Amino acid sequence: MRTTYRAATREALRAALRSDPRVFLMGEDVGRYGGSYAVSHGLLEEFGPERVRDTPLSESAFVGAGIGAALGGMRPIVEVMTVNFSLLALDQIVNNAATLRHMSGGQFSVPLVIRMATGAGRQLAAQHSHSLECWYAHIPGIRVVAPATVEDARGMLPAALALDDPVVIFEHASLYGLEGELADGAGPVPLVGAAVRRAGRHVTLISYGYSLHKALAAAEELLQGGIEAEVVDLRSLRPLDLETIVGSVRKTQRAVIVDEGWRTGSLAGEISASITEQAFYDLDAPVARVCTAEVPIPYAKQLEDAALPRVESIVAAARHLIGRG
Amino acid sequence: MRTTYRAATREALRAALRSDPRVFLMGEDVGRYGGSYAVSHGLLEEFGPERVRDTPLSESAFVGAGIGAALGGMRPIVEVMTVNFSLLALDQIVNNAATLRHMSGGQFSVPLVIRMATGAGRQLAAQHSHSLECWYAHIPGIRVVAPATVEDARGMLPAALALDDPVVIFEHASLYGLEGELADGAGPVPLVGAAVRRAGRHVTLISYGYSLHKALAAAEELLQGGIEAEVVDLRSLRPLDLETIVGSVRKTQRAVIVDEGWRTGSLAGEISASITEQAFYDLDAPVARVCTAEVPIPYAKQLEDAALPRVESIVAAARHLIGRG
Amino acid sequence: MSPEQAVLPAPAADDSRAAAGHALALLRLMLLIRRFEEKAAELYSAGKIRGFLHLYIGEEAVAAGVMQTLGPDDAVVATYREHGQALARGISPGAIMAEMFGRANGCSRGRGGSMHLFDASRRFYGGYAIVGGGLPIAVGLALADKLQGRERVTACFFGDGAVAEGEFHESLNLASLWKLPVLFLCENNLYAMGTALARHQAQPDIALKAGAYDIAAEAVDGMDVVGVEAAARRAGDLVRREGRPFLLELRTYRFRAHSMYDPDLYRTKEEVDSWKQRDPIPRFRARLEQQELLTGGALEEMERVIEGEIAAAVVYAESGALEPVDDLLKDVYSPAPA
Amino acid sequence: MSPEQAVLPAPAADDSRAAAGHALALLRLMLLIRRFEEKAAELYSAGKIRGFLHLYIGEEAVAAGVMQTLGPDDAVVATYREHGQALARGISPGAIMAEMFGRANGCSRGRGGSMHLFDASRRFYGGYAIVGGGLPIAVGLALADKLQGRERVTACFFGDGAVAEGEFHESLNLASLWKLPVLFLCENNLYAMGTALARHQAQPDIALKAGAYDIAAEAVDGMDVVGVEAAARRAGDLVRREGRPFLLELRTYRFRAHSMYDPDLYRTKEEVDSWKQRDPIPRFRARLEQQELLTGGALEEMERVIEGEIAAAVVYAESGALEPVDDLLKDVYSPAPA
Ligand SMILES: Cc1ncc(C[n+]2csc(CCOP(=O)(O)OP(=O)(O)O)c2C)c(N)n1
Ligand SMILES: Cc1ncc(C[n+]2csc(CCOP(=O)(O)OP(=O)(O)O)c2C)c(N)n1
Ligand SMILES: [Mg+2]
Ligand SMILES: [Mg+2]
Repeated sequence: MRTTYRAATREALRAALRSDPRVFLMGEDVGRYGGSYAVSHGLLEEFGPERVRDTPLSESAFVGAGIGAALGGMRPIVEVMTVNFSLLALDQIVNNAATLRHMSGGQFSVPLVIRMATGAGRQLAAQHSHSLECWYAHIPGIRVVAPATVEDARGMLPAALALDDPVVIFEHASLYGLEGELADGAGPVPLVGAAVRRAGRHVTLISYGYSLHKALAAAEELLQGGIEAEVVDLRSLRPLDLETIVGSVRKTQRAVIVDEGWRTGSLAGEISASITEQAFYDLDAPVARVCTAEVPIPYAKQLEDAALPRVESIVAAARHLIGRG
Repeated sequence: MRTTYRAATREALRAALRSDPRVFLMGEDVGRYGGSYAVSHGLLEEFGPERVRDTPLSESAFVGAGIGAALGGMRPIVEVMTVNFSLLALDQIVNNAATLRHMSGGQFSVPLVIRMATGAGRQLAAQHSHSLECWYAHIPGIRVVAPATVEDARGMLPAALALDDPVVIFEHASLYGLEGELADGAGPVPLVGAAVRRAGRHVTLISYGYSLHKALAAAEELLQGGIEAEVVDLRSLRPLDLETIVGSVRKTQRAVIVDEGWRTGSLAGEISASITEQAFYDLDAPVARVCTAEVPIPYAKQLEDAALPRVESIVAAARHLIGRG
Repeated sequence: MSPEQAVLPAPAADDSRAAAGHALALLRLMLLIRRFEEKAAELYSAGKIRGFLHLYIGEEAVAAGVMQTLGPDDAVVATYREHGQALARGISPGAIMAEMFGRANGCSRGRGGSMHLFDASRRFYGGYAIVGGGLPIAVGLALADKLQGRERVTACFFGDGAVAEGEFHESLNLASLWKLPVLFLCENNLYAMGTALARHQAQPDIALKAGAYDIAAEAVDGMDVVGVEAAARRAGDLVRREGRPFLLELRTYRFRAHSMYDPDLYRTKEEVDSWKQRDPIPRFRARLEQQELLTGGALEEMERVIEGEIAAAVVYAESGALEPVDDLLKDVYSPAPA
Repeated sequence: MSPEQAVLPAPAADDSRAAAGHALALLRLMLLIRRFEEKAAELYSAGKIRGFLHLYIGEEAVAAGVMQTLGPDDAVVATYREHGQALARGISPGAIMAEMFGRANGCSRGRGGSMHLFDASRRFYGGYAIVGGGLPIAVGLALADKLQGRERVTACFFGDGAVAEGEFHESLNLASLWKLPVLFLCENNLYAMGTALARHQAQPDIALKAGAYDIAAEAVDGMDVVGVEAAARRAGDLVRREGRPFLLELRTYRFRAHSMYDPDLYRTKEEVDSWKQRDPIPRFRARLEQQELLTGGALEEMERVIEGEIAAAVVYAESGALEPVDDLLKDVYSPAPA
């Protein structure tokens, strides 16, 4: 069935709420408003205000309440409207959600799912355009995923809810309108494990989330020049599936990582370092990174466009690696 | 003169308060208590409660107030007791301090210094042992430094106060007792620029903060085996002085990065990626990393010791690179 | 809280203030804000303005009334819904429009957009788009004034939704504890996006909360520009005189959706209409006509002039240059000190 | 707030509760906490216990009194200063001592230490070392109970310093807005580390702040175990009956420094001594003797037994194995689901 990333996410929420009484959804404007990105539209009407809970603007308290509710036997899905506001909840996520199982010697677990929109590209300026996935991917005790397709939008949520660990799901705001095929009765998908979205021999393009689609577009363009790019979708940002990543790079001997995060300290840096650690002698050239320029994202379109990874820059980086740049 | 890192930091604060009426210090227990690490001991008595201000437990508000006071013409020094609590102030630091100059088209600047203790090693367990320097080093608009010597403890603060940018100073809690020589009348030092703390030919050990001293100890030990390690102190974590780092690695052709942060997404990863990008063809072996194990830091000594970078593991990594491991 | 409860009569004692010139200036300012935003909405639909656009329509009396009571040395901190504050503070319509067009002649050189208007010359410290994020900044600005012995007020605007944030609590405590001259201005428009006040506040009486911080407070009808100005003046005088904070709650309502993305599913047409009955502009106009301060074709003339100003603002914006892409990294850091 | 103000007589109506066995058990529990911590301090100096150690000495009546009123199904959330709560909740002295020794037989397998005691079997959800960090957790535990239709109370302990944190504000609003059964217990010992209440709270009357959230509140003398128990019972009954939160302020004092690192420069010896005059243990003992509930060598016997228990706890701790280093990464993530 033809659907959108938004509808697939909504369907995942609906199915979870239907199938498990321990599941509930809370966050700012998930109910009456219908979700700031219309993802939860209609769920309040179907499941009522006890299970679809509008919260006050209190990120730290309602994320922490999600942790507490998970400790208390529920399977909360907490929506933090965007990653930009999640900074206000980081203490709860890093100091409580990520630590409780270990600090308690394994007595407690925190089966919590936190969803948040991420990313730039819509001229929302410096305070509303963060891509801080790399920060979350740094924290032991939580899992981090970034669905980039309708299948993953539909399937990662139930997979996350099946685990006893806190899972953070990053949904790039520019993906909600993405259309794709979804098999009827599509359900959970494996949470961990990268996916080769396109096979190729000459260079590996590694990405996730919305940037994956830029990488795929770049692969198309590279093909015009006879360059066959393999495109790897990380899917899970913590843990990283280095086996698949390194496997592909061993084959192509060249890698370009595309990441909407700022370059310095980006997830792309971690992946580049890991590839080099494991496949140094197979590399034909140093791993390249296409990231966001190191600037608070400006409002003006030409400046924002210039700051973010672009298909041309991916193509150029790949060509350069292959010595055709 | 023989002094300690703690006393050198205190002297830097005292000199700044004496020389510039715009400077004031605020934070939890910096006054009556004398500073949770006794750094600001005696300053309240000397400068009074207007300029040495004890704050309530309100990290977001007093860090934000520091930003506002900087906008208003002051040169605030805000002490966030430890990086662990700074999570509660990240919204102010990332969304306001780091963005205001750019968002306002250069009309405003935020000449703010934020000091915080960082690091593990004292059996303080999962919520009090973070090393999140890499998170801060990811943010454009702020500068990040990590004094590892008494000279830098004394000199980086005035250098930071001389700038119009927000500067975050990380002081590893295990360094306060460090003893060293300080020239009489020692003053500001350059804020940016890595330092070669020890010269060597066979391998470059790159580190910062408290880990630097582990790297230096490892260099001593390596020498017993005839390996001459060069030790580079990053000093500034944002911006990074890649010229000095890469220059050293070009010479030794081998690098081990020692970083107390968790390995995945560590600053060590960024540096490894950058070295490979710039010196790939000079490298004799892949850049190695010695980081903290990916676990919320446990209380028990043997577990904490096992989690953190150790001199032995640095020595082993270096030997391995040189093929004597 | 029902619309009814929110209605407080404007203190009669203050009507004198509404005399002649000043009164007409107030009306003119509210009209300017209204027409400016109607044009902005039109240009948003036309794709000339992008990103988020939050309209102030219906709330004009708050910014217009409060801003009368601030001097040039006072400071202003606002939110992402700040066109009204910016215009009332005297930033030119052209500079604001150009900012929303993303042009270099905008008041933030096109780097901020609608949510981040700045003007150092007017001590307008900007729109903050993280709810609650401006409050600690305002506390710090007031602290700087206090430490430098300057008798100034920092006016800090925020919405009812911000009251739920921890930063509201921390900031009011700090401002009161340290006796800082901050005028906290809560624009209570009864909604935080789609969440009604009673569904985000266990105690919906916002002014009452000031007691927890030993701060004086008052709640006034935010649809009555005269009452707003009078209350802001009383509050501001107290802040100036005693060097302590004050919390003024302005009970108002936004006639438009939260932002251009908002389908506005959470309010009834009846509710919105009942508030439109109390539109601050016709209400004040009627009062002026009744007092014969507004006569003949004065209003039409006023509208005509404003229309011209806004047309000029659009021309100014259209004519603005784009920041060159080569300057992308400008103003991330200060130039290194000499 | 002066010590005097903090004194409220224990409600006479509740004296009956202090009868015989129960009274002796209360005394015994307070003594156990006191002696346990005296030993812990000794072992800290001896280097057997490391990290941070925050002593509860002087505040025993709070944990002892409150815990009497909780059932096994109720939940407890505490701070880093939680030895008293843990012992009062029934965690064995041995398991706690072993935890502080970092042994595998500790109540958190040695991974938490003094600040992070846990016991799932007693619904003891741990010590939280980020000030204010436990409050949202308690709100969530109560939410889980409400959603699952369980009539339980979540008791949430925190200090006066935590009241300044945004999480206090957000958590009380959320608990009241959603009508959640949380018993908020503020241990007001007049200091946040070295910062006196009046220097961190613009309005030092903590119970008064509950009004901002439409929450009922009471302040009681935290040095009177009978009064504490009575007040906690009243509050807990209300929470259970109405399914709403309650804020109970317990006015108390710590006799020791904040932590073993604290030079305690910020209080006068006179102030500390004046509070020691109100030490909850001798005070309660005198009352029992006067009521002839404590006679002959009963107290000495009690002390002897406790001494033995603590000696046994130390032996248990000493004898505990160290977690093998190979298990370092255990319990970071759950075992993958079948
Ligand atoms: C910390 C944070 N959380 C969520 C948002 C998304 N958001 C933007 S405006 C808004 C509602 C704010 O309501 P209020 O404070 O009443 O201001 P109003 O829009 O009514 O003027 C929300 C939830 C945000 N910008 N910041
Ligand atoms: C968010 C945060 N900031 C600072 C600290 C450091 N700190 C630990 S305890 C404490 C004082 C807390 O005082 P209070 O809440 O009154 O509890 P008490 O220690 O008096 O029992 C401080 C500042 C911390 N642990 N967490
Ligand atoms: Mg509102
Ligand atoms: Mg206290």
